[in-house]
Amino acid sequence: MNRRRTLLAVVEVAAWWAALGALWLVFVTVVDPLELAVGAGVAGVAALAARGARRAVAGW
Amino acid sequence: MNGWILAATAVLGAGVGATVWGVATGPLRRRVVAQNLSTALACPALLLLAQGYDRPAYVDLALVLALLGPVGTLVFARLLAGELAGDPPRARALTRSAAGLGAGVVLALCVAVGPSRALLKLLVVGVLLVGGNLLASRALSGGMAGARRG
Amino acid sequence: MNPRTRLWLVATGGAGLAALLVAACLRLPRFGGDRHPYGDRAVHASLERHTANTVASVNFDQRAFDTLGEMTILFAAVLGCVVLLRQTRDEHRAHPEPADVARPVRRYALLVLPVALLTGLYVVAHGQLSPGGGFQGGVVAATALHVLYLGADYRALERVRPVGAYEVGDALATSAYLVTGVAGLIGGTAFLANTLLPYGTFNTLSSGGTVPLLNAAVGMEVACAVVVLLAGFLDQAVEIVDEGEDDDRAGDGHHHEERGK
Amino acid sequence: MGEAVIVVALLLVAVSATAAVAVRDPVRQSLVLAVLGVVLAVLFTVLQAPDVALSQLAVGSALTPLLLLLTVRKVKRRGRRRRENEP
Repeated sequence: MNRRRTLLAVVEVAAWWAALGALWLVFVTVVDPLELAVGAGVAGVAALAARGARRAVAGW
Repeated sequence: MNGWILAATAVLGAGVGATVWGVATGPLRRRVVAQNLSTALACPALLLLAQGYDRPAYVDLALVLALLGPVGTLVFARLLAGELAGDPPRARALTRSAAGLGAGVVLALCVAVGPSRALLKLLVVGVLLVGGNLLASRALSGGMAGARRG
Repeated sequence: MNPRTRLWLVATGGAGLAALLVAACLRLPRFGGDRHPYGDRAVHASLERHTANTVASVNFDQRAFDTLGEMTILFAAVLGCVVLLRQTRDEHRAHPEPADVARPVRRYALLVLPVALLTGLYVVAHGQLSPGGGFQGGVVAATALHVLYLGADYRALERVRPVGAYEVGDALATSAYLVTGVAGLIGGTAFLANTLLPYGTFNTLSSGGTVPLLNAAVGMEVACAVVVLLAGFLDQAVEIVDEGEDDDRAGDGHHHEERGK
Repeated sequence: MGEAVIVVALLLVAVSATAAVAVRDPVRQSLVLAVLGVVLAVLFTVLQAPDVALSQLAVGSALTPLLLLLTVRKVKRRGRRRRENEP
């Protein structure tokens, strides 16, 4: 059971990460490797925050 | 004579000017709606100015306003839920027209900008703006009923 | 010193100030003129160090010491608020009640939180390229977190926002700014001098030498400071209740913790 | 055409700043301050100062109203107790 829940968690964070990464690419004007790296990191942080927020509202 | 700046002047003078008058006078429920409309109209004005001055960097300002404007209205809806419960604000037509104006401005700018990443950015700002303001007016008119003391 | 003489004192003082102001304004260059001695030098120094946004160059490179002062002012202000807004002995905490907010508003809050956080960090990261920077981005990121309180209730926000971590983050970011400054000193030039790192290619994320680092430090500091500040205000307004205070929540059997802050 | 938009922005700031001073009730004043913040941001943008405009937008649109209204709520609750204790 626990494995399934972590799988769901990973899928959720990955989905948020992809969407927010795409949003970062839209925001950015010039795209170079460093920009992509920073964007990936920031999208990761925001994805984790999104999941944390959903779970906080849903009440664990 | 730059048409975009002229349009921005019109939106600012007529639209935002009316919201300033609306927020300074009248009952609380009309002031809260006027505050919501002020961000709903200032954001397209900023977009028009960004196009008029030919500075794509100014779109970031409109982006932050499109994000935080409705959040500011949510603050008022949440913390004034008590006072507003008596006569909830009903401004469906005004909010719809402001949202329509915002959408129209964004579409016009998209046509002017042409297919590129900047177009996507404008669309993102447009979606955030229209969605945010419609939702904020929904929150004002009763979305926060259960949040009187929390 | 009856009110009349006080009024006269204010009037004469004000008239003198007004006269000086008018005299100064008359000798200002015409509005929109093209003679800007300071502006030209600032832009020249900014472009020389490959910083596209001159305001960021002035903030974090040419006058980085002033920004150190501004940052510590914010740090001290939030410190003062935390001390003043603490829970005193005769107050107790009533647990915040769950507030049921309309479903679309809650979904909107859960959507806006990550997007606003991403926008805030985007504004911080591109501080030296486009309008924005540490201060602005930090405030947007901090406000993004509090959308949870607006979209749901204070319990949800408290679960996501451990205040202790943000207080540590605030202190860490301030010291990171100082360490970057001292690194300039150790590097043989001057405190907060922008001679440590290569200036990189113009208009890219790594341009501007230490400007992006100082930008990020200020961004983190402002974000953490605003979260701690709002935590103090929210605690006082939503949770902390005086002994005799008429609190309709206190009556309905809420479990109160008798612990000092 | 650049001057017309500057004049309109200046007028808007003047009117909303005066309104902010004229309104006495803190709740209504926080509403007017929120609109004043937006109009100030527009003025800074028109005068080609986008960084200052972004600062004004970030702080004035959601943070300042939140701080003001939380304070009003705390003061109002404390006021309610004082009225009960000394009728």
